[in-house]
Amino acid sequence: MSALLIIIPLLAGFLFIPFKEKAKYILPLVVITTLIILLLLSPDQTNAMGGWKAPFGIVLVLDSASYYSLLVVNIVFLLISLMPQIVEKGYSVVLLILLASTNGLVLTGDIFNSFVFLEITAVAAYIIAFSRKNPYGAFKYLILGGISGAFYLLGAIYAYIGTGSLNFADISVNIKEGFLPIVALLIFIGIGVESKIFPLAGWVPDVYDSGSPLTPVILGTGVTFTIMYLFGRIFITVFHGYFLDVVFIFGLLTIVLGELAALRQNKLIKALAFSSIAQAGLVLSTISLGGYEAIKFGYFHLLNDISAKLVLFIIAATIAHNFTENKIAGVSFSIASFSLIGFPLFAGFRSKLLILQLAFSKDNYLLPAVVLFATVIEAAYILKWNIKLWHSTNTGEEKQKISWNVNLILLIVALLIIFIGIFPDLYLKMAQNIADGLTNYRAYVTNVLGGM
Amino acid sequence: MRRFISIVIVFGLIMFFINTLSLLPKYGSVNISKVSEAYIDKNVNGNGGNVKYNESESLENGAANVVTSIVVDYRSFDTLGEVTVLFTAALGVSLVLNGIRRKKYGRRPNFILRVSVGILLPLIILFGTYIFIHGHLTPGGGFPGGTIIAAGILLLYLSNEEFDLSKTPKFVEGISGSLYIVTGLVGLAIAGVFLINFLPTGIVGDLFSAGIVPIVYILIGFKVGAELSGIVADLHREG
Amino acid sequence: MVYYIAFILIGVGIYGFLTQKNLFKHLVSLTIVDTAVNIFIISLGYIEGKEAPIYSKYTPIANFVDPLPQALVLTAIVIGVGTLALGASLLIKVYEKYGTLDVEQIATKEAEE
Amino acid sequence: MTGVTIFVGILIIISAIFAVEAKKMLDSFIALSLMSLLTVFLFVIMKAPDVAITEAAVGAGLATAVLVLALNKMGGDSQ
Repeated sequence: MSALLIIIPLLAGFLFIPFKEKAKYILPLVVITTLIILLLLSPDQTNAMGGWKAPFGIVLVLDSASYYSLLVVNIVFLLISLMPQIVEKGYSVVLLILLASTNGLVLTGDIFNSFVFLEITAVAAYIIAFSRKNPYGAFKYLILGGISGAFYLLGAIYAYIGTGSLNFADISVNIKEGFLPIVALLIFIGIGVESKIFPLAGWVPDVYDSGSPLTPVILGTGVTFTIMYLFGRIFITVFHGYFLDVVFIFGLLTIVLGELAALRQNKLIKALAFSSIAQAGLVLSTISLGGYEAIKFGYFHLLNDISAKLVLFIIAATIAHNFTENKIAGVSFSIASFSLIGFPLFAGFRSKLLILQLAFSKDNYLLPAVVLFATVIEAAYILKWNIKLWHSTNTGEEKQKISWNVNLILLIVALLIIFIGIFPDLYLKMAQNIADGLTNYRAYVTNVLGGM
Repeated sequence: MRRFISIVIVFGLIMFFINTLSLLPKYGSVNISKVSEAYIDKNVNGNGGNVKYNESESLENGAANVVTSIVVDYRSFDTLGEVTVLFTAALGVSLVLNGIRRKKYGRRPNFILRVSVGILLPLIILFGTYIFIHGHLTPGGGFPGGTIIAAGILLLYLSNEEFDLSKTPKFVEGISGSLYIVTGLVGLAIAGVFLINFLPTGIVGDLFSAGIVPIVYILIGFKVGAELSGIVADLHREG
Repeated sequence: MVYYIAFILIGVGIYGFLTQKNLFKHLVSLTIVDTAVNIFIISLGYIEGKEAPIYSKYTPIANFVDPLPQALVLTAIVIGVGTLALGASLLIKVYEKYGTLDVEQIATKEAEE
Repeated sequence: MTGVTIFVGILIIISAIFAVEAKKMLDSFIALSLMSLLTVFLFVIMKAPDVAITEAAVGAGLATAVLVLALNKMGGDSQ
């Protein structure tokens, strides 16, 4: 039944294509429907598409990891669909397709199928990147995404040659010796563009600065989370943590370079885009520390990051002129930005503290050093922007008003950030479930392939 | 300098791939994987094997073209995704090019072109239709068939400056895409499995065989044709 | 053999992407890389002396090359053309906005803004 | 058959290099189309008729048409 999570948005998208302007009314309904279906489903089930069993056909795997990831992604989509103001005209259909493809990417248990969903996600992302007349950024993204997609496909085909099938579980059990490094490297390049890792993240600031709030919000939260889940699924469940040492180095480089670049920006949204790159690096390098705890804390930090980014990007793209007229939005912005730095009492503090403790307990001093360095730089530019925006007297010519529903949602997310800062259990529980699902290799394989 | 660095990078890349050759089977002597073996013998559910043209009956999948049986049945879900990629791309083209007005050509289309399109177009459409109806028997299928039809539409655009499809492609692709999903959902309703092949599969090699495979391929043909025609139409506006 | 052709083609595509300044050439390079990957995948299914995977009068019983790579490539080709069309339409908009497709000229125009 | 394969392969690589390096865009597209057509030939040699027919229709036909239409919209090869 988990196929319905993909089918329903897809069907709605197909049906509403001749009247794409009207699709904005259906979007919230569809997202609520998928959420209800998701809540009715129980984790730990596999569905074989077309009735062809595991290594032969495509299976959709719903375990605790994919279940909670779906929950996160669908809630993000729900929040966005409840703010129709930020969705450009005609883009609701794209969001429906994107919802279907992110759900598919989370659910799929087949490497070629994940390539297909990755391409749908990418094509939808290119269109969203274009949103408000930003063709150059979108084109750059398209070329990089296309080439990395080719590498992903190459990785998939090497896995096929090395295993004789395309199924994740089958690959994790049966891959022949010598193939693993090649497949891992190719797949890493393949999702490097979307996961915003260092040499391949050059598109991010250009794309996020499209002028439309939709672009950074959806790409920086929902899509980022999905890609990070896919990373975990492939590198932890399928490759059993192989190759993570290399990812760790690239993650550290990403943090340092991202933060340094963010400091130099004189446009808020670009600074946030670089910060988003750096946070992705932090999540990846934390996950790459290896072990159950590291994965848990990595996803915990990712959850904190996307909550903060949801607020920050919307505000930065709509009313980044001054806060004195939009006090509620301003307060939400400040809360989210403090969480980003890792100020005590805010959610980001919890996750950074846990990551530091974990790194010290593993005698790893490189990550703490980089994290502390990054935090100092982050604090510098975040505080600079906060002061600038609260004290700006320049009212500007374009006075954009923020409507009440956007304000309400921003405030709710901001309050959630404070709540998590005090009682982190809600997010930690989710992250724990995701880590459980990802690290439980044996259960995954038996789930998919049946008793082995 | 840039050129030199690029050559070094490219050389490194090629060397990397050549290094992987020691792992790959020698060209021309690949072993058929266990998955493909099952696909060829139509033996995934364990009641096939030794398929014979024009004889074997009621197999789990009745398409004579094994590639088609994979694309439209065994890995049909991929194909749904693939159609969606094209759908999204067509939608993207229309969103991106939105607002460009259609300009007329400076000169009238060539006489020879106009006359020959009148003769060729029915043949092209017929050929495209043939290709996707016989997709489960001969090479071809929904994708090339749809593309050929789109090529015919392109010719129409080139030969007739008044011609405009306006919203027709959107309706066709919306309806055929939905029908594809509905076909899957019927399977879900009947057997509890999405996209299951719920029709009798017949004798391998018959036109009426392979269950839902030809139906789905025809839908794909219409959808792909409509999507590509939509892309061509959007790109052609203004001229 | 065909492996080498595919690898060199990937190289040519990446080279074009790295050196060329015209954005159209980037799209061309992307297409070349896609084609190269397709050739590579098909060559991994080829078996000498075997036939195309279709049951017919000429091959009534199975004596086939590996059909799965072919099915995958079918998907990949269509995805490739979708991306290409979207890229081409984005390029039209780039040209409309900047009046050029040269990477460096666009960069200077971006900086002026 | 190997001789033919190598010959076609070399032609493919040459047309790819030409497509990348050509000064005029239209030449580049034609070289790209030629590369696709030669690839079709290679697919036929490798017993993949389904892929060949798709590549011929999509890669060599429609992709080129899309590129040329886009080029036309920018006023031909003037840049």
